[in-house]
Amino acid sequence: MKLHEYQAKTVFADAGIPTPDSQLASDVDGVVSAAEEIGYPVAVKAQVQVGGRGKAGGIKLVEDADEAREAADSILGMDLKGYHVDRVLVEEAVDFVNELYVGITMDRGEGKPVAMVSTKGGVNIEEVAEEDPDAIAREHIDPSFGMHPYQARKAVYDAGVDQSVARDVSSVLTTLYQLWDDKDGADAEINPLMVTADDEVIAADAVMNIDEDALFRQPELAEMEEEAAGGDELEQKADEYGFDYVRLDGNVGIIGNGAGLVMTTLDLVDHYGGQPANFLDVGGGAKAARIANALDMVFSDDNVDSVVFNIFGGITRGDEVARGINEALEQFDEIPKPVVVRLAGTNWEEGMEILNEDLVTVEQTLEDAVQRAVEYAGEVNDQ
Amino acid sequence: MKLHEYQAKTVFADAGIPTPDSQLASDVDGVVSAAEEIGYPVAVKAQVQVGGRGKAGGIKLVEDADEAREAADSILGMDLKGYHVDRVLVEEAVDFVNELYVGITMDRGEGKPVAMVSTKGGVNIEEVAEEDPDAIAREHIDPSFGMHPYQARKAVYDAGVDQSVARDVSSVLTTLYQLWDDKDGADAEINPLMVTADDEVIAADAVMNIDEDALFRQPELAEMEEEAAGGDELEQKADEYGFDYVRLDGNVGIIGNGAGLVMTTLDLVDHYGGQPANFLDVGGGAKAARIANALDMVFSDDNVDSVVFNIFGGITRGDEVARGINEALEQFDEIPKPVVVRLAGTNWEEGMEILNEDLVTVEQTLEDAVQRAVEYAGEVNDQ
Amino acid sequence: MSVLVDDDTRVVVQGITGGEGKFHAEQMMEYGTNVVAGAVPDKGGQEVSGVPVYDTVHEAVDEENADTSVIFVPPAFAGDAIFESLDSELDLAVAITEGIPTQDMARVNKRLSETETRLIGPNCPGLITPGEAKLGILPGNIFAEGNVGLVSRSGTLTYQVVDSLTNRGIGQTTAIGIGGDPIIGTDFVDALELFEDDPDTDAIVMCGEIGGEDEEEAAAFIDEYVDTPVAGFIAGRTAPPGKRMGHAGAIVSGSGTGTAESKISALNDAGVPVGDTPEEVADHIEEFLA
Amino acid sequence: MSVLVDDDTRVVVQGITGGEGKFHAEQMMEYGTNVVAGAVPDKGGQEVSGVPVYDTVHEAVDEENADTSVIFVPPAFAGDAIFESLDSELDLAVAITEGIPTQDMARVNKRLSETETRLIGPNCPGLITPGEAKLGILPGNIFAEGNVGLVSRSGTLTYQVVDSLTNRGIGQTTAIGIGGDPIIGTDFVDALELFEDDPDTDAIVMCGEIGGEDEEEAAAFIDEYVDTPVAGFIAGRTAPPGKRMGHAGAIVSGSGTGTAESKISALNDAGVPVGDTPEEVADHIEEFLA
Repeated sequence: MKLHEYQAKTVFADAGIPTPDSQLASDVDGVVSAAEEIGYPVAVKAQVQVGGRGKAGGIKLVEDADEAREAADSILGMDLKGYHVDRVLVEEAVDFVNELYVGITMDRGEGKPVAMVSTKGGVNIEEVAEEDPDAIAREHIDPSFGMHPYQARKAVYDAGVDQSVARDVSSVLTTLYQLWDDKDGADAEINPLMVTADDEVIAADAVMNIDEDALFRQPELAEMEEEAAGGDELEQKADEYGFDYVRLDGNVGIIGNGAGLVMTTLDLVDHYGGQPANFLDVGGGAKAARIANALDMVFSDDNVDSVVFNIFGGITRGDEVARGINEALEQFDEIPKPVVVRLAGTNWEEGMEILNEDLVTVEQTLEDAVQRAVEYAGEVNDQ
Repeated sequence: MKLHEYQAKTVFADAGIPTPDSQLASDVDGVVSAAEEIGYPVAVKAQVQVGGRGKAGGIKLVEDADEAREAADSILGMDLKGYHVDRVLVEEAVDFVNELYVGITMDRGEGKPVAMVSTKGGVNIEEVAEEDPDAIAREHIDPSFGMHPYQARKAVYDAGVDQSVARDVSSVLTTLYQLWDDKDGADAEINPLMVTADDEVIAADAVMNIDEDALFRQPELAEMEEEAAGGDELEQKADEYGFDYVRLDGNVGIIGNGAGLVMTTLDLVDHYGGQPANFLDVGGGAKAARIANALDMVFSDDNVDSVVFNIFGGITRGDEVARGINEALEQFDEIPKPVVVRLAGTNWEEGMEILNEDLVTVEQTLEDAVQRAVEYAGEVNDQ
Repeated sequence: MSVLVDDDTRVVVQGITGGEGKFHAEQMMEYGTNVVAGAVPDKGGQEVSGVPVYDTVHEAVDEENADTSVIFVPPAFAGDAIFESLDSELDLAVAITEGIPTQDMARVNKRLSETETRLIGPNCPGLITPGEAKLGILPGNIFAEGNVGLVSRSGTLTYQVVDSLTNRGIGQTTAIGIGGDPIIGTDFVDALELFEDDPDTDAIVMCGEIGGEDEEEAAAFIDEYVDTPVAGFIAGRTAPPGKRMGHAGAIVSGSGTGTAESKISALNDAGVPVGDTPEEVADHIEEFLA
Repeated sequence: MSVLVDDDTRVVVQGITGGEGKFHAEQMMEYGTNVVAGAVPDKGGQEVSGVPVYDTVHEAVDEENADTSVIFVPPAFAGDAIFESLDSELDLAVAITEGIPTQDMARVNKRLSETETRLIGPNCPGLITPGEAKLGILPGNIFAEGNVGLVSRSGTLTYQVVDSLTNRGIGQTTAIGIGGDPIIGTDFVDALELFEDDPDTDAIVMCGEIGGEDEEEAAAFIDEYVDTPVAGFIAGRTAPPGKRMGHAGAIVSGSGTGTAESKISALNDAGVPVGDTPEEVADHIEEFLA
């Protein structure tokens, strides 16, 4: 779960990290009155979770009420990379002499958290990581101890931060780790952490992603309003159904259980000359209703010309899958798109018996099923 | 720093450990009105920090206002093992079917905390530890991870606690560890943790000792009113001066620097046939004023007939010590008790030069100094 | 022969009183696994399908000499359950649970470095030595006794590959699903080492997927230490960069590492042929054993 | 020869810009110790008595090849300073600071089990190899080069015993004050092992005090592993039970362990004579060396 900038800033500020004065606004008058209260100049920042907001026109610096009105007018309601902007953060503009980067994330390879500091803040840190990896100081944290103060200092000095602000930056980093730890963060970042002419540091942006698996013990965060899923409406639908779903460009719809097997099915579609329309993993132990939802999802995609249903049962039972397929298809007078089914593993024989072969094509092997679906999709395209 | 029962109970209750309803009272009317509010029967408990309060008459169970008045009358103002009782805790009397013990302390040998649970609560746990050590389940905690929930369960089941209350006792133990950890506890104990007929657990007593060295980061606890040091008035005075001081039965006053050396000086007094009157460690790096305070302390002890001053300078400087001795003694028309001084280590020659040998006897070795002091003490007694 | 599990393995099932735990305990026993105990806080004294339940894993070890734990505990409590199994000095703990908070696993990972117990998973199907015992949720009927070791990050993909092998009459010594989470116990390198040291494993299948660098590390390890022939499979060749596909691990950063290409070429460089399809993997193994 | 410290030791002083740190850094240098750096957060770039100061211990190690740290950091920050020294892969860290919270030391103790660095202290006077180098606050002038190893829980008591030795012309290989806190790094057993392995140490003095069971453990160790003759001293024979005397360690529980009697008899049983006075300890050593 990714917090909005305004939410993350509140969390950071509550923990004692200096943040600029700011207010959330959802209409033009609100923007202007917030700006008046804060005092010009202010930044008007679209609250959508896409990278490169600034370049895309989602952040504007304004000097007076006219400019504020104009900025609010242009940003509120805009479509930013597929996301509708319905709120902006009106924020005190900070005069800075330096921009730093500080962040905490999980280093998967090491299996432990890592704190990162760089004097190359204010830019895309992934690019810095790629082009000049030494510009980012990294300090791994033993999660049983947490971050020791000396580790924060070490990262800060290793990064080449000025002595005049080292103590404050260390303190921000320590707090950030504490937050990351307390709130089950996946990533916590401040980019840029601005340094003013008076050697004050201030978090001009705030990123906080929470481990979805840990939301059960983060009730305050779980209650925070999540962004209405933007972009693709099928991905929004998948979100509602709780599927792992990715929409792709092809015309062969794919449903399966288990990420590895579904990816493999995609790969086989490609291997046999077809083009996958999506990735859809129903997960483990799916019951009939869930299977029906999955079919509904894939049918809703206009690009899909055929569907391959590949289930290898472990905890998922073939009979449940078959029932779900029947249910989903029996409601149609005419099956919208040809469906190829391959069942293996737990209760596959029962499933095969249950399946209504008037509605679907049954194949015994994965290879045959994929080839058949690719064929069907080709036939549709040939029509 | 040892919290009072009423303070510890507040700390425990705030953390969610069930405690009986209670009120602090400092006069008879207060006791009665508290008892009325809580509802009879109640226990009236002297708030002084000595063991065996009950046996000594410091705890009384009362059934009505008359008894409450009577109990308050007898307990308030009483002298309990040298401590003046000026407050009592009036507490709901709990009907129990079992008494457990739970505690957290630092296992010095292992260098790690240990959680302890026993079904033999309500009695002196040190005696249980000695007579039936297996009756106490112990679980060592890795302080970097803290106590895992499974460890609390393991200790509770190892101790033989009933399954019906295991979850609640585990939860109390986990909370107690958390408190111990958060508050820099030295020991945290509940004895007894009562179990009611309804399988509820409730902390009928509460012990919480805080690591004095960590009080700087426990401002809330540091602010809690400490017991006016009871018992010996010289020990109270030492407390004010900040000396490590223990009063003993003999007549040779002893002042030195460093616990090991002071203990050795005591041992030598004994070895040479004398009797130590006290242990007084001025600590490392003592300046002249502190040295003078130490002499004042020992002179205030009527039992003292002679004083041996044994300083081996490391960070403590002989010249400072000599100046302190001179200052302290020069204010007397007549030196109240003979003082033998032995200086060694850092700046001992300077110290020797500074010392006013009209006021003190100087010896070169520890053995000679102790023998001389023992001699002086004997002479006084022979008079 | 086999690795990690055989018919001497004495299993305690943590969470045996739950729906999943009970069902799979029964399935395991039906397969022949020696399930000697269950462990569930405050449920000690009960029996589940004839298996005695204890309040703690320590009791299960003391009373029933359990040496291996299979964990079906809900994600909120699974981290603690793993710690308990590590503290009980078991030989092996297998965590089936999906959705354990990553920070819990980071702490488990630290403790793993301090203990002798091996962890498989979490979020994994478990492991099986065909004809002897299975630990976890794998469908036993698709496996067959034989001489191929299999290690995989993905559950159902494992089944698919095993199916291809078994259908050709190629059986397995042991098949291990290591799980697809960001932080896991036993990894490819650990499993490869076990198979390399097992005299009865004559060939190895390694099924990876996009994301992370575990397959690249495995390739380097194979290059240096593994003489047993290895055939590989990498799922996710057609996955677009930057998209997360199911497993937390299966995300392609787009920065050149973690892609299917990088993994396949690392494996090829280590002399490991990578099949385009599960059947091709079986072809390679058939050749190795010919 | 000597143990732990000699004139090759390259010392970084943590907290060198403080009053104590500066004074003792100078005293150490005057004695001949090779103090190569100081480390104080946010004071990097300064110089103290000619010694360059760095912001972190790591920098001091990188720039000056420091291999040993002496810590004069106030108690609130000393735990962190010790962690920093352990993380810098030094050979030795000597913590002089008194009053470090016990829970901080419990965490340090855990980390010690994970690192190669040896810790002496905290709340200790340090150690000295006469004629070569001293680390800490011991008054150098009372020591003399020789062949007696000394280990003590108490600072000033150490001086007293050393004084008795030196006055008789008996010098020391190395004298180590291990400190009297409840949780310390190097203990009696560790120090005895070092002296036993040092070919130039011909006799050992061990100064203990009441409280804890370290002396009893040391006695058991001597009995089993130490051939070098050891003479002991135990302070606190006249301390009444249940009273705390200064050191956190020096408390007699009254339950039979930790008393002077128990310690003396354990040592005697291990063949260690225990002096009634510091001079008697010197007598024993004189006999050993005769």
